[in-house]
Amino acid sequence: MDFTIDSEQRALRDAAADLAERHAPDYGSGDVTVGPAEHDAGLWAALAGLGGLGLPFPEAAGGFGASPVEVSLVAGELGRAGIRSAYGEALVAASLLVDADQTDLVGAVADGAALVIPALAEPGRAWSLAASTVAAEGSGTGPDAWTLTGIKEPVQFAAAASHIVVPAQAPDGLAVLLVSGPKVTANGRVELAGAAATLLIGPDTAASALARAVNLGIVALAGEAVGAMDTAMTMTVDYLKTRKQFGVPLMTFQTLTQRAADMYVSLELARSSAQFAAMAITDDPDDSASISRAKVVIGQSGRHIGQEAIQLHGGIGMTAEYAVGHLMTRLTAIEHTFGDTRQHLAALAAHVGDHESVDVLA
Amino acid sequence: MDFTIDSEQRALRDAAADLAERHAPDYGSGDVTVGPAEHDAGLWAALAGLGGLGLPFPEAAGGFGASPVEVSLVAGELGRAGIRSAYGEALVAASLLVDADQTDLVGAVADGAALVIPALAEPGRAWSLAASTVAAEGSGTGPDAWTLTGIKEPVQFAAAASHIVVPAQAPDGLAVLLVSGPKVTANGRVELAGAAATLLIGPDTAASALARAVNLGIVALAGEAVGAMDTAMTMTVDYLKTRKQFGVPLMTFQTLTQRAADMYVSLELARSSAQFAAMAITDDPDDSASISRAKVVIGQSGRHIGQEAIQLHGGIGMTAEYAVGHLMTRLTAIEHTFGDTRQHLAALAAHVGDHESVDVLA
Amino acid sequence: MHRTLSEEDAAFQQRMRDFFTTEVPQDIRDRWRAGGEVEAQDVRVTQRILNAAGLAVPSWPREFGGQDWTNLQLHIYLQEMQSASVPPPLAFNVNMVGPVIAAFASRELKERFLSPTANLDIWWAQGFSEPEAGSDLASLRTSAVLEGDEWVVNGQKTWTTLGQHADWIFALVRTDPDAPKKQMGISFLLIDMATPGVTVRPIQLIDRGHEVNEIFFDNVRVPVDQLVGEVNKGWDYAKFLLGNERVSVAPVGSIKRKLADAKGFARSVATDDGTLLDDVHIATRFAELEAQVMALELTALRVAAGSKDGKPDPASSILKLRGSQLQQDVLELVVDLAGPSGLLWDAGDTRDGTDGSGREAWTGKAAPTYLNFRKASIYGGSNEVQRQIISSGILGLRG
Amino acid sequence: MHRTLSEEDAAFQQRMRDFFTTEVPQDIRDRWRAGGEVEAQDVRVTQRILNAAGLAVPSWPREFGGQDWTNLQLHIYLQEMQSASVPPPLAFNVNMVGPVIAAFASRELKERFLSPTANLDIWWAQGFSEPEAGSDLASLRTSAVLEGDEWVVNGQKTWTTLGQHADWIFALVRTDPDAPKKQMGISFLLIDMATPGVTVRPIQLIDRGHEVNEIFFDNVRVPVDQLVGEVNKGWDYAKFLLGNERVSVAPVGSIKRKLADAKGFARSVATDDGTLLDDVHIATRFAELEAQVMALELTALRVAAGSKDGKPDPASSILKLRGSQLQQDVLELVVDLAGPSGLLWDAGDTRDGTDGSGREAWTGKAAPTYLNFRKASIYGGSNEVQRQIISSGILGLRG
Repeated sequence: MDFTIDSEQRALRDAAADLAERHAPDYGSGDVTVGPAEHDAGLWAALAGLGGLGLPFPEAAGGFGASPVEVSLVAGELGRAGIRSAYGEALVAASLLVDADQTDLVGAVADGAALVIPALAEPGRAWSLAASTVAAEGSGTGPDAWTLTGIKEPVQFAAAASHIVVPAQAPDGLAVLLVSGPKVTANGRVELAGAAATLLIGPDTAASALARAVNLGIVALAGEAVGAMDTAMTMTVDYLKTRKQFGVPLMTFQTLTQRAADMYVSLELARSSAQFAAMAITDDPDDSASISRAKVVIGQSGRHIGQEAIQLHGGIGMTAEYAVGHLMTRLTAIEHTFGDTRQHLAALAAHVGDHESVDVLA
Repeated sequence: MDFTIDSEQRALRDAAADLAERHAPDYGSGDVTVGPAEHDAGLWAALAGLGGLGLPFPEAAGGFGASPVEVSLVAGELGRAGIRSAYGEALVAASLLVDADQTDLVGAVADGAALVIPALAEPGRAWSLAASTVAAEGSGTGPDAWTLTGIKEPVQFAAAASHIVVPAQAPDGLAVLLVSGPKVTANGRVELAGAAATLLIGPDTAASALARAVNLGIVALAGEAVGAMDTAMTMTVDYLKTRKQFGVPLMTFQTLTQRAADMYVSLELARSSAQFAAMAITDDPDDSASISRAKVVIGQSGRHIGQEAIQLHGGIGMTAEYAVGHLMTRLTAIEHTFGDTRQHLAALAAHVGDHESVDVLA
Repeated sequence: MHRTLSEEDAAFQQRMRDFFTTEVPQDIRDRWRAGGEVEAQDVRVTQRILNAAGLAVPSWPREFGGQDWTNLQLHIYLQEMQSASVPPPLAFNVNMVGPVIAAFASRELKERFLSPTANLDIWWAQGFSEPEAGSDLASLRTSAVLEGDEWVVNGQKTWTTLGQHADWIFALVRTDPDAPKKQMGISFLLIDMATPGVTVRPIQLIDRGHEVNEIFFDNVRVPVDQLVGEVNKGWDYAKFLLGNERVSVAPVGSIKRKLADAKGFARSVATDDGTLLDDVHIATRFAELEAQVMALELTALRVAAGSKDGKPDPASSILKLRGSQLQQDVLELVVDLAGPSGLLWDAGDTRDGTDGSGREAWTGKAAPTYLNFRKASIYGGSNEVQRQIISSGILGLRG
Repeated sequence: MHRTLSEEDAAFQQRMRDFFTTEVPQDIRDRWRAGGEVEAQDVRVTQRILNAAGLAVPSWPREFGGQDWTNLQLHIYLQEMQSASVPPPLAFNVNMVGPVIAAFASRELKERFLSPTANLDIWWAQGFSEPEAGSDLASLRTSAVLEGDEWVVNGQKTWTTLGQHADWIFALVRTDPDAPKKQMGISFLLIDMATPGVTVRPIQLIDRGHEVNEIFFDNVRVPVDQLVGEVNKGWDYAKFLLGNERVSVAPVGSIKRKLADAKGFARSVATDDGTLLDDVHIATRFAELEAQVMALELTALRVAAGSKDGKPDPASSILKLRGSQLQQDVLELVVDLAGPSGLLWDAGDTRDGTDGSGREAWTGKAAPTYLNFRKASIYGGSNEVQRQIISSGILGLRG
């Protein structure tokens, strides 16, 4: 076990930090989108230019031959700068494209020419990778001759996407399909009424491919979340040092400083877990248990730090002109993306009897 | 809804407070039993003299015609003084005796001549009122001609009991039986190998009678718990006021006073819930949902206040010569008597879909 | 000690329930229940309906429209109102400036203001907080200098809730900058928002909504007779007002309404084997929240019964503290129920209705509402301030 | 950044695992695993076995028996030791007085004490806390006055863990009552417990156990050469010692061992439809605790890797704080698992064995162990003190 990063990784991280600083939203200006973000083509091109979009995939598959560790480093810098993007989603989709040997499209994704987004959510349904109300029907004449029926919603960034990747119920079970130029009605609603689709991954391996893809997405989100928590922590500490009440700096109030210490503990536990998650799937992309544990820790830490950062700031923390509220908004979204704390705990709980204890040094 | 007590109730409470003060353990002396208490015959006789043991039962049934509200008041004073006794257990047993029309024995219980204890726990089994590994067999010649086989353990106060009341599996389902002079081996182990028993309540009504009896027991424990929390709170506040560290009283440290405030909130919520629980079963002895909610609130408050009382005291709170640790010990025991927080939550969770919301003014 | 309502109180409860569910238009109540930004017109219409029936200002003195209700009846009234999703009478009018005017103002001001305040003919805003003051309210800087028969006001207020709808504002202003303590030298002034020199700047919050504002005063001239009570005694009136505010802010009925709605939400979300309400973890959270809300409601009833002659009981801090926590906990649960459906915010319009496959409107409101209500533990005296009131005012812990 | 152990570290891990599970007698490890009061003889026997193999004092300087291990190897060593339920080398010897002597004492004292300290031929007690001092350690009052070539010690120490077994005690004593700051004028003295005037009084705790003591000093005469380092510099040595103590107190391996044992406990309790380990709430608590313990262990590894030249990293306060919380959470779970079976305490003897219907010993130990470990957030610097170290030492929040 080794938490240190090498010089190449350090260079990548520094480059990502530069990029993030250039593209960071200027919350103080007051005219930044509040809540879920729109796709930012300029940022995306820069991320492609950095090599960020194809990082963890083999060169032969159209990627850059790095690993999830590098993904985590890049995502961390995005999170630290308060950049909200489709990074995690795009990596989920790309992972499925890699598994389906869609080398050309992976290449297009990696250089930013294509934006492929996974369409996972369905209206009126809880998060699930095991079932879908979207139906896939094949004509029997080949992988390109499939049609899809049903609705995926909400699919963030769908309006900007060149393609979507769609888990759907095929006659033999859950499959993953590709749709080019998805029809987006209203806000994030993808209507698939008879949409032409390409079969990417059949029922034999769809479930495991989806799980692997989501593992990678969670590593990206976990990295981003730690970056966001880091900034929320720093801003809170600075505020306690500089803001005066009753004639003295807020840091005079022990109840606030003790709570800041608890936030810091949460942050450091989250940081370790996010880094470990990246290492774990670099070693074994199917290690969903480690990913679920990390998601739980990130979810709980993000909630704790987000809520306390606002509380310790008071009213200013809730305004759109101040970054802390946006960071909490994003942390809340991350907690509910790719399965929330409860769902990952439930997945883990179903298997607690299978091992005596968790061995991180395995 | 009315939380005030009348003059008769006030007199009873004051008498109970006097009694409790006389029989309170002197923790400072250092030679008080640590952990679960032994039966104290002197205290018990005094409780009988007060009328405390038959309070909630009709006079026709051998009781004193008061209500669970009076039980809660008496128990509260016992708890406040740090007295640990079989009060809650004895009321559970007596409630079953009343349901079985055992008027003479109820009378003997009420005047302290008999000590009847419910034998509920079984080794290697979680808390349950729905099943038992103890088997009951009737000879068919009448209610007095039953035998029991199996083990109940641990049964606190069994060694001092004249009788025990035993839920057991009869051929037609769960029944409740009475055993005179139980055979107690080791610490709290009751061996029933062929013990002669009287059938008290048959399978038709055993489950509901047990639930009612435990509801009453929980009201007693909840009252006692609030008394114990009250003392722990008072002692903690006094300690913060008088104990000096770094040259100033502990109450100079805001992190401690803010936590004391949270303890107080827990205490007041627990107090309301304990009083309401008593009112609820005075109205409807089968209102197990209200009882479960109160048990949850008491359990969570007791844990919170017990843990914080020790933490805010520091090391002294953990010594046998100081009352706070004993109070937490008792609160921990109460949380695990007659079903713990998890089990009452599970019982409630199974029915959350049955009502829109909880109406306390019903 | 007994649980059931007296016959009289049961009848009272029924009367309130009937009134709120039949006399206040359904569409207003539906909009209020769904949440989101306040429609000023809904609040106005409702308050006038209530006022006409004598139900807008029950806590006021009888001669100004109040009712001689018991504390229990007041609880029932609020509970039934919130349960029926009736927009409550505007707090700034009914719980804040009204009682202050009734208690401390001249007969002339009472006659001028109380009736239109009760009927929401005047929409009041609260001008207390300032950018540099925060929880340390008394360090306010907005000044009022007497020139002839006018106070000339300069300065800035902030966090002024619904100030964009306000006709008038009641403000704490510093009238004696040389007072020996900062709490002295403050006065309580009534200011027409239409006076030249008053500017309102909206503050956008992280839920995309606009409910608070900054208010700027630039040489605003206020007639001298619009000062309430005595000059330099404003802090006393503010404390009186804040006490009232605290008593009124255990929104038990609203929490229960939201929790009940959340059950419906949970039932509407399908899982691989049922609905979210069948999920053990979710069902247990409902059970736990119901137990905790029960304890809060009981405590509200018990504390209300114990409070004397309208003076704010420090125990009411328990209600504010715990009420805000539970309000936040319920909204946190709703975000969890929305799950991936909550990741986009403005979804109400995508509900299909024909095949039932559209996203329901509550999912798109879940996250912004959750974020918005982080305010509950900050405003009206933050939870840290409430703990301070408890530890020093009740427990006698003075550091 | 990579997860797997290097070949060398994997071999090291295997070597430790083999040693601990084969060289330390099973009956000693079984007793340690079951918990309850410490058997002094088990600790002595074990430490001598470890010392003979060079495994008792790996953090000490090489010349006194230490090992040149990496921080990762040190973590593996502790992890495997705790995982095998091996009684650890006595902390007072190995983590406290030993390193102080090695760093600050004269060559003579080193030669006299280090070897018997490593081998537990001397059992040390810690004489720091005093009744009136509490967390404010530096306000200690026990005095030492030089008379000829002896220090005459008077005063009282308390919370002296396992003091009843101790041969010697290292104590902080006030040697200059007139020093301008309370941290000055303190010295670090080594005292033979057999010296006339030393009295030990046991303190019973609420778990019925006896693990702490009061120690009284009544004109105890201590040879002048038993003062470590320089006179009046004791506070520096104490800070050094406390830093070491903090680093060593994230008992990740013990927590994991207990959590694994708890799974077995859960499996042994029948419910109406399975065992407690099948209960969704219980299984979820296990899953959550495993995730949280994982985060702690990873942080221990990461922080250890970042610390330099043995100086206590303030980040180690994270480990102490979170470690004590998780330790307590796991024991709380065990009490819940025991349920009604835990309501009597001394149940081990009632296990039947023939029909399997007896109560298992762990149930009777659950509550007292839980109560005993409330100490974990109090001693070795309370959690409040750890938060203070974090907020001021790491975050720079100085009030």
